[in-house]
Amino acid sequence: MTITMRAGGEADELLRKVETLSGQNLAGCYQCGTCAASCPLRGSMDLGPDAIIRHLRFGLPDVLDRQSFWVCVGCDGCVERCPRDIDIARIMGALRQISIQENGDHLVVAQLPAAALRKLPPIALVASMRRNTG
Amino acid sequence: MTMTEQAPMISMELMGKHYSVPSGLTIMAAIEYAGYKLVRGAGCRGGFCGACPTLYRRDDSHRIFTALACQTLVEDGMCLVQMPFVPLMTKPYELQTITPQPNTLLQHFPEIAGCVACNTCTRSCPQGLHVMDYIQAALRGDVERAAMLSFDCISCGICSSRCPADIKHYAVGLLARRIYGKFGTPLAPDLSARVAELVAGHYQGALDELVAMSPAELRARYEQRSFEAVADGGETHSATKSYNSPVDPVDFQDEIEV
Amino acid sequence: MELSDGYPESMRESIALVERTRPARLGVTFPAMSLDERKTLLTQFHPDYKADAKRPLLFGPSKGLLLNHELADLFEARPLVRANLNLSQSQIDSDVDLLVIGGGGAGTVAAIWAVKEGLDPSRVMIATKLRHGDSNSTMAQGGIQAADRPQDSPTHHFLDVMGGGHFTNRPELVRALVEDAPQIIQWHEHLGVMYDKDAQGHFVENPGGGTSRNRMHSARDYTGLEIMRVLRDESRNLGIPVVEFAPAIELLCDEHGRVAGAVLINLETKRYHIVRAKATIITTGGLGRLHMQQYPTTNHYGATGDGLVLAYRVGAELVDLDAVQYHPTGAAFPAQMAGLLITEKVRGLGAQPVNRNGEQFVYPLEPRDVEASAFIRECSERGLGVGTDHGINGVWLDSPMVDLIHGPGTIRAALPAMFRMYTRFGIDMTRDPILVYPTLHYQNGGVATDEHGATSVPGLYAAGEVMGGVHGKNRLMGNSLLDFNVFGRRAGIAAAAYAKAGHAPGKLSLAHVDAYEGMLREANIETTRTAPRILPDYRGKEALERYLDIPL
Amino acid sequence: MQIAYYPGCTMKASARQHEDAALAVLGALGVELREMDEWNCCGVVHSLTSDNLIRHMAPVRVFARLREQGADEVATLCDMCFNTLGRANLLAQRHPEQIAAISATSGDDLSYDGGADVLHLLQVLRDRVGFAKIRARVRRPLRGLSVYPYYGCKLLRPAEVGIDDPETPAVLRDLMLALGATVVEGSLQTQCCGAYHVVNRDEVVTQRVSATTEQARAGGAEAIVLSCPLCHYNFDALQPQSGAQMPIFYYTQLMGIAFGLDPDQLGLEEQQIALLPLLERHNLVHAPTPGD
Repeated sequence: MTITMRAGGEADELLRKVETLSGQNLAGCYQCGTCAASCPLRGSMDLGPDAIIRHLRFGLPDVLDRQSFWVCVGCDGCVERCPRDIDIARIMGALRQISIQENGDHLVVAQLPAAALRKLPPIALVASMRRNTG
Repeated sequence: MTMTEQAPMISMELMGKHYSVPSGLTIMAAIEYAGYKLVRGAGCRGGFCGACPTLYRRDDSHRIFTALACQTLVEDGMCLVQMPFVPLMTKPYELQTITPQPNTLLQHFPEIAGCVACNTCTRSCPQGLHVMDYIQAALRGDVERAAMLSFDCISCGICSSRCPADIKHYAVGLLARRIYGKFGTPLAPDLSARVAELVAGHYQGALDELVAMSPAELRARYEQRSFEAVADGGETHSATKSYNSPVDPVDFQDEIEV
Repeated sequence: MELSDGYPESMRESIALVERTRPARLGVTFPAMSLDERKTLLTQFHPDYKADAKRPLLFGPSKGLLLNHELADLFEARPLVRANLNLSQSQIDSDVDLLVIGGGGAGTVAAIWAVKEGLDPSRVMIATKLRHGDSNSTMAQGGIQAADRPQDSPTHHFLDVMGGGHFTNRPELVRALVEDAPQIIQWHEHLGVMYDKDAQGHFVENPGGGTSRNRMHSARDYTGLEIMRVLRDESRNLGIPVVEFAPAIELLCDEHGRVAGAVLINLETKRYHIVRAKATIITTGGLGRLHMQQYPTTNHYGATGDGLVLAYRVGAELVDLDAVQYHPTGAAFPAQMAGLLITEKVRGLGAQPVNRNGEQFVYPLEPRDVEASAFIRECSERGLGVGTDHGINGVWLDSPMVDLIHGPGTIRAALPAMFRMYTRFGIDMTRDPILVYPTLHYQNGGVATDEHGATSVPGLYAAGEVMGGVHGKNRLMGNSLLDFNVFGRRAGIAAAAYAKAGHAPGKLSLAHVDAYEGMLREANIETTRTAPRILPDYRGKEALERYLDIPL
Repeated sequence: MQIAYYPGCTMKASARQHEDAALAVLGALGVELREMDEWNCCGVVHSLTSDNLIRHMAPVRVFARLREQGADEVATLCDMCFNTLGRANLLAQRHPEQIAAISATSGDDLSYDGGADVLHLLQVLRDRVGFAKIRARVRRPLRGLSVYPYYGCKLLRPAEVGIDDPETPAVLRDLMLALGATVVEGSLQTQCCGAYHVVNRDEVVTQRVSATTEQARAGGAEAIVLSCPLCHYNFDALQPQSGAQMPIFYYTQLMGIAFGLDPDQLGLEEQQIALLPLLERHNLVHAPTPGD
C-alpha cells in the first residue's frame, strides 16, 4: 500500500521548487530528528530542520514566513550526520532564495550601523549579503 | 569637413529609428548629423567628462557594448541609445574626520561586499579600467591599489548601470583616491615651508616692488630671467619618478586590435 | 583610405623623415626667441592680428574694444527675456544668499569657500548649464603652477606671468595669483587631490611654455579632472545645492542697480526660474564654442561665453577680450580628433615640434601665442606643414622622444589620457609622432574685476575664465587651473562677506534689459540674433534643410 | 618550499595579525607563500542552489587567475576561503558544464577543470612540513598553557573538502601538543560559532560563543586557539557581551611564541581581549619592566 501525502496547489508548487533548487528528495527523510539534535542554532529557530521538511512535504502553510532558514548558516553539521544523506543546508538555501525572489532582500545593507561596519571582517558582510540578498 | 562629405554612408539605429550617416563620424557627431540637438549626452566632447555614455548592440554579438559617444566611431548596423546619467546618492562624509582603517571604504560603501566578481564593470568601462579589481581592492581595504586602478575614471557611470550588485564604483574610487591623496602620500615638505614663508609676509616687499614697476622695467627684468632647466643642466624632476603612476596600466592592446 | 598603424602612406613618408632626424635632435633644442622676435612673429601670424577678423564694440562701458566678429555678434544680440517679465515677490522661485552661475571649477571653489566663510550651504545655489563639473576645468590636462620649490619663488612666477601676457596683465591680479598659489596646492593636498609625488612627498614638477622654473604640478594628464572631481565631491559633501541643465539667461538687478540674482532656464522644460540672491558670482567659463575665425576648439560643449554678455548687460566692464588664446597643439589628425587638446605637458616632457622634413623650427616651450604663431608660419608662409586629406595642415609633435628621454613607459604613466585617445583611433604615440595645429583654447580676457573678484557692478562677482585681466593678452600653461582656484576662492569669500553684510535685494528689476535694447538701437544694430547662445549647433545641414518648427 | 598564496580579503583587514604571524612562522620553517598578483574575493560561502551560477563566478575566477599565473596549487589561511574554493573545485570536477556556462556568461575565459589543489595552511604544516619538524623548531615550549582548540565548521565539513575527521578532528590538538601546550577538548569544538549572523543577528553568535567559552573554561582551558578569521572575530569581539574574557589565539600566534619569535611580528595587541597577560603569566613573553 502506498500512501502519498502531498498537498496540491501552491504548497505543492513550493515543494517542487525547493526540490529543484536544492537537488534534494524530501521524501527520503524519515524524520529521525538527527538534524535538529545536531543543529547548534536550533535554539534560535522557530521550527527545526526536520519540521521544515515535514511542513514542506505536508504542504503546511506559511513555511516561507518562518525564520529557521534565515537562522541556518550552512555549517553542515546536520548534513554530515543525516542517515539519509539529505543536504539540509541546500533545502534551507532553496527556501532563502525563494523568499528573496518573492519578497526581496532580507538584509538592508544601507541600514547597517556605521560603527559595526568599521570593524566587521569583510567575510562576515560578504557571507551575509550572499545569504540574505538577491 | 571634406572627408565626411566624401565618406560612404552607413546605417545606424538611434533610439529605434534608422538614420543614414557618413562613416568616419564619432557616434556623437553622427547623432548630431541625424538632426539631434544634444542637451544631455554631450559635455567636454573630448573623453574627459563622462557625459556621453552610450549603449549599443552589433549584429555580430549577443552582447551590449558600451562607449563614450565622443570617442567612438559609428559603425554600420550599430543600434544605440545614449544614457542621460546614472543616479548616484551617497551619504555625505567629511574627509577631515576620517581615520583610514582597513574597513573605511567598506563602511562607506557596504554594498561592495555584494560584488560577485562577474567583471561586467570592467568589460563595460570605456576607459578600459580594471574596475572589478579596484572594487575588490576596496573590499579588502587596499586603498592605494583602489586609488591607482581607478585614477583614470571619468565618472560616466556605465559600470554602475551594469552592475548586478548595484555598486557605485566611481564613488568608491573617488573616496579611495581622496583618502590616498590625503593620507597615503607624505605631505610635500617644500610646500609647507613656502606657505609658512608667505604667511609670514616673506615676499611682500619683493612683490610690492614688482607690482609698482613700469612695463619697461618689467621687460628688462623678464629678459634677465635664468632658466632652471638650463641652469641645472637638464631635468631634475622626471615623470618616471612619479609616485602616482599607474601600477597596472590599462591594457590597450585590445583596443589597438579592434 | 588605407591606413598603416593609423596613418595614410602620404604621411608615413614624412614620419620616416622625422625618425631619421630624431637621433640628432635628442638633447639639441631650437633656441628661444627674443621679445622682439616674438613680437614680429605674432603680428605677422597670430590670428588676433588678422586684419579683417574683428570689429569694435559699438556701445556700453567697453565701447571700442576690438572683438572677433563671432564674439561681437554675441554682444550685438537681443536678450532672451523682456523687461516686463513678472518679477513680483510671488514669482520668486529661489531666494538665496549667494547664487553661483556656472558649475565648473571656479563656481565650485567659490561656493565651497562661501560656505567655509560662514554662509549656510542651503542658502547657496550653484546653477549650471550642463552637469556639475562639465567644464573646461575638467578637461585641463597638463598641470597647475605654484612656486613652491626652494629654487623658485612667487616673484619668478610673477615675471613669467607678466611676460607671457606681454606685460598687459593687471599686476595686482597677477600678484594675487602667484601669492595664493602655494596655499591653493596645500588646500588641495588637504582635500586629497592625488598630485604626482615622489616617495618623499615632493611634487613632480615640470616646465611649461614660458616658465623659467619647473613648477607645473600634475596628476598624470588628468589634472583638471582630478581637481574637479574632488572639488565636486567636497561641495556635495558640504550639501551645496546644484541645479543642473539650468543656465542663467539674464541677470536681475534691484532698484539700486545692484545685481540681485538671475533668471535661469530649465533646458528640458524651458520653464524659467527666478532666483533672488544677495550676491551673485559669474563663473561661466570661456567661449571656444563660438569658433572664432572658424577654428576648432578644445573647449567643452557649453563654452559659449554666456557670462560675458550677461555681465555686460548690467554694466560690467570687459578687458583684454581682443586677445584669444589658440593652443599651439590641437590635434590635426585624425579628423575625429580635430581641435582636441594635446597637452603642453607632452612638450614639457621633451617632445619637439618638427616640420614635414623632420626639422625643428621653434623652441618647444615658447608662450602659447608665440608657439602657435610659429606653427601657423611653418604651415602657411614656409609651406613646410604636413597635409591631411581632411584639409587641415599640421606640424609633427615628436612624441616618441618622451620615452627616449625619460625611459620606456613614461607616456603611458604620465600621459594616459593622450595615449588612450590616440589608441582609440589606431595611433600609437609612443612609436609615431602626432600631428598638431593651433586650436581655439582660452578666452584670455573677460569681465574686469578687482583682486577679490568684484566687478564694477555692486553685488556681481566673477571668477575663472570669464574674468579677465590676470593673464593679459596671453595665458601661460598651468595658470588656468590656478586662476579658477585663486579667484574662485577670493570671489567666494568676498561675495559671502557682501551677502553677510546684509545687502538684501530690493525690488527685482530687468530695466537693464530695456536699456541694453536701447543701446542696440542707438548703435543702429538691427538684428534677430539672441544671446546668450547657451549651446552651439552642430546639427547636420541635410537634417536642418527639412527641419519644421512645429508646435507639439 | 614555495607555494602560491591566496590571502582572501579578511587577511588584509581584521585578520592581519594572523597573516603577519603566519608569514613570520613560515619564514622560520623555510616556507615561502607567494601572494597571487591579482585576486578577488572568493565569495566566502558556497552557493547552495542549482540555478545561481553567477555566485560561483568569484571562486572560479580565482582559479582561472591562479592558472593564468602559472600555479597548480594554492594555499590559504582563511577557513571560509578554503572551504569555498574547495567546494568550487568539486563543482568544476563534477559539473564541467556549469563552469562552461559561467565562463560563457562572463565574457572572460574562465575555463577551469577543477584540477588545482587548495591547501589550508594547517595541511601545509601537518602534511608538508610535518609536526615533528615543528616540534624541533620550538624554542620556548608552551609548557603549562592550557588551550581549547576550536575548529568551527569550514575546516571540517563537508568531509570531502575538510582537512580532518569531521567528528573527531586532531590537527589543532596535535599542533598544540607539538608546541608543548596542554590541550582541553570538548563537544562544542566543531560546532558553528554563528558565523555571519554577527552582521545583524549577533545574539545568535553571542549565545554560541558563550556556550563554547564556558565549556572551555569548565575543562580548565585558559585560552581558545582557532584558525578561522570569522570565528576569531566572533569569539574576540562578542565574548565580552557574555561577560567572559578568555583570550583567543590564532594557532600561528602560538607557534610564533613557541618558536621564540619577536612578539611584535605576531600582532598580539590587535585583539580586543588581551593576550599578553596570560602569556606573561606563563613566562612566554617578557613582561615589560616598570619604567621600560
